Amino acid sequence: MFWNLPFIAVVTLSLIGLATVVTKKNLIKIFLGINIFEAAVNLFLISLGYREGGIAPIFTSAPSTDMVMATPQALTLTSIVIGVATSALLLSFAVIIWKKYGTIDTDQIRRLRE
Amino acid sequence: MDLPVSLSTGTGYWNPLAWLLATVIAAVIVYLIWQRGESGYKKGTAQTAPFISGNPEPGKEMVHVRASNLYWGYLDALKGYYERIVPAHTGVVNDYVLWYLGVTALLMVVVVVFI
Amino acid sequence: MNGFLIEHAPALLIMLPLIGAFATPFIGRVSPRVRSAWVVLIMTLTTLTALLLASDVFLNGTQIYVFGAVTPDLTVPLDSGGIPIRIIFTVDAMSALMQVIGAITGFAVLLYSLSADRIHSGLESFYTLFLLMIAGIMGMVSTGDLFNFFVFLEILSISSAGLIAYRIDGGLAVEAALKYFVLSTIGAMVILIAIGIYYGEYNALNIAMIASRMQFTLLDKVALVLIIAALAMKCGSVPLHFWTPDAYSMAPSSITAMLVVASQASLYGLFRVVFTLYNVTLNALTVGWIIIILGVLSMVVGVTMAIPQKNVKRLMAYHAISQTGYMLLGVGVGLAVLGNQPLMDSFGYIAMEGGIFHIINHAMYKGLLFLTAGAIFFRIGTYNLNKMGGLGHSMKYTMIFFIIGALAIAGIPPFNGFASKLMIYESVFAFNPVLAVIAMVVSILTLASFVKVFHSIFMGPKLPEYETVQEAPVPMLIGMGLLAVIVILFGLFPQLVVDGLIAPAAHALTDQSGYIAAVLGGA
Amino acid sequence: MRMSKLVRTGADLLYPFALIFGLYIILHGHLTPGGGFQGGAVVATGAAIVIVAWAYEDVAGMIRKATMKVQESAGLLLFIGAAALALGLGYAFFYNVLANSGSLFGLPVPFGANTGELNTAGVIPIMNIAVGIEVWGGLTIILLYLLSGLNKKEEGS
Repeated sequence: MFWNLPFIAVVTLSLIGLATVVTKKNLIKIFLGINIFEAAVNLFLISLGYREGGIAPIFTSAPSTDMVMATPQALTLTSIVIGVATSALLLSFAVIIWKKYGTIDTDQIRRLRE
Repeated sequence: MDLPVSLSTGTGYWNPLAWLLATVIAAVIVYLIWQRGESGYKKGTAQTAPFISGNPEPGKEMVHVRASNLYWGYLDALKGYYERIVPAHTGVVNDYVLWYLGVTALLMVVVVVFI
Repeated sequence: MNGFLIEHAPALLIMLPLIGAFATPFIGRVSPRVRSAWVVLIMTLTTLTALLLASDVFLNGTQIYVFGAVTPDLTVPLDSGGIPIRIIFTVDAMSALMQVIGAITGFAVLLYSLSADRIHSGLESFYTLFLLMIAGIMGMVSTGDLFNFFVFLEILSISSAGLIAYRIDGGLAVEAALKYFVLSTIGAMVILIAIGIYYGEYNALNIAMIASRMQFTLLDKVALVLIIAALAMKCGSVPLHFWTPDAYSMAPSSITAMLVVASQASLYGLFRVVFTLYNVTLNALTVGWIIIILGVLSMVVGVTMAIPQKNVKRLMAYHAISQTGYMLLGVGVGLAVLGNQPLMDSFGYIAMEGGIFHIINHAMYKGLLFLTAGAIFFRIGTYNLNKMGGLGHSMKYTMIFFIIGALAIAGIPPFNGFASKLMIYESVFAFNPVLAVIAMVVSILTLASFVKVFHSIFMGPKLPEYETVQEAPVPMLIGMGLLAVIVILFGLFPQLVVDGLIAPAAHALTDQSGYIAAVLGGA
Repeated sequence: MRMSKLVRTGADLLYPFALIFGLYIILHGHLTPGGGFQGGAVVATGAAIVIVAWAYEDVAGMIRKATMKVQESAGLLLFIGAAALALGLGYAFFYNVLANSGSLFGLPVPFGANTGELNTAGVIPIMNIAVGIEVWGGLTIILLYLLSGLNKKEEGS
């Protein structure tokens, strides 16, 4: 049970994030929901990389035995970098929509439909 | 010709070049028949002017049938369908995400629970 | 030299567009003319590389490229415990086919875009993002590594979203890009969860490695559903299609033609996961029917939503959804009988070949149609069908290209759409006659819809407001002509294309053990 | 909108430290946790502090968009160039040609517990530096654009 705690946190965080995206009408809150979901995915990847008794694969001042493979960390880092780009692009969209439409309420941002 | 020109479709085959040849022959026959028609037809006279019960010919922009007037009957016949499907495209991004999550959940039930 | 090129072609395919993209801001400072020449040079080299690589793959079989190794074919390093830990590009016949589609469409679109998008500002960023999009597509279809697939998917999404919003258009284009990007970000994150599940289960990210260890446990089922739903959303299948009409209609027309290829790259990912990663381990009938149902829904809803549209690009976008349905239907039928060799031989392969043939045909004629719509917009400044009319008098070449594209999409002989649709009809009829009938009815409705578009744009007397409209500029016509010639040639010699390109792709897709052997060695 | 003098002076004082710390993380990316992205993000945070403390108009002359754009593209080109170097020498794309070569960053990695040797790891430090430059430019330019966009709105409404 205890070892599943990170995964329970992952599920909780993803549900919070997705629920925010679905229920909130404010664009910024939707972006925050997406960010929470991204954080959940990153937590999932990083918890996969945990090995009991392993040490971080840093060569300086550490014995060179039983190092964990750094792949999940690399994946998480890449995912964080992509997340930064995503957030920046989404926020710039929000800025332009605020300038052009005068609102960031998704119920108003529906000039394209049908 | 050595090229595999006909497309085999499992149960039959389809040869575009033969079809093209047949079309050209049909076009030639049509042209020959058309040529035998009345040729004493003078351009620029009253013979080519449209006859609308003696009314004057309307302006060019009045004659053209615009897009929204096409397929009125089809759209009217399928009114019940369109009244449901068109409003489903609400344009609200929350709804679109909800559709996506809903379909994922549905597929999850189908694949994980039933097989 | 030729051997060097072929050996390193998979790397060059993403290296060239990336170098081109990052150098464009510098080169754009010299002059717009030099920048255009630079972009054309990069795109030409990329296209040539893709064609060279494809010719090699179709002759000599799957090509492997290992990044960061001493030699590009060292898949499993000696000290890695038998796991291919490096990023590997696995270019089999299906990947090569998708690369050819991306390269040819990209080249035609670029030529077109040189004159169509000249009026905009900030063209350095435009071409940077365009080349990034090419790199994303090339990477997505060649990669043999699941995480790498996700990275290229995100590169593609980000650059596409930037390009959709490029013509801000009073905020409308940004709204479309916003919807596309919110959905695609969530979809990509869901794909990442699935990749994490595979990694946790099998300690590998390489597709061949995971495929060789695939158990189809409960977690694998969850991952399968997550990936199918996310990629079905990315390729715009009903009922996950909502972003498609918005994004397709508001992007610049050149980009819309590329977006078609981009969504087909997602379709490729879907097929790759289902056929190569799982293959016979999954319950082929159920998953096959899921894909068939998604396809049928896409066909029917797409075409019926297209008919009442007033915006010509929005209408074409709904047709793109409808045509995606044909591909899903064809390949879905192939999947449903996977593992049953007699049925596979009697109609399964034909159905898959039809579906895959439709991918390349669709990229060509739908790209052509979007480009004609863009040419019309370039001259008259509106997409509204109600405001158009009588343009056939002044834009004759555009009209001819439009007719070619419209007849091809409606499945009228002798154009290429007919050939692939015929294969789908006949094979699907053997599987389930009702599906074939639906497919034919959808085709008829497609024709009806395009008759409407053709009538309202080109027919009728010359309208007074368009008295001074001229033919589209020559570079745009060349771009459209390139695609039109391919549409006609593929229609006239379908069996050549099927034998040369499509059948190897379909067999490569179903041949899981061959894929694994190519990467891991042995069998 | 300018913040109070205290905040502005504090930001000015912090800026060089953030810069140095970021560059340290970038340069030691192959030895310690961190690397190009993290270091670049730290540097960009330094720029962000200054931008937030001062107004956009004050900073626009100091941190210029054009420079940052050039920096971003240059970093990316350096990265691809380092990867393509191996291609030119006949190895696979991204192969680490400089590792253990004795030249730039070319010393062998010492075995066992040690304090870390900066001059190792071949092209990896070069790529870290390239990514650092790119992220520095990229994140700063994102901040500048978002800020300039918001300013215009306030004038308009």
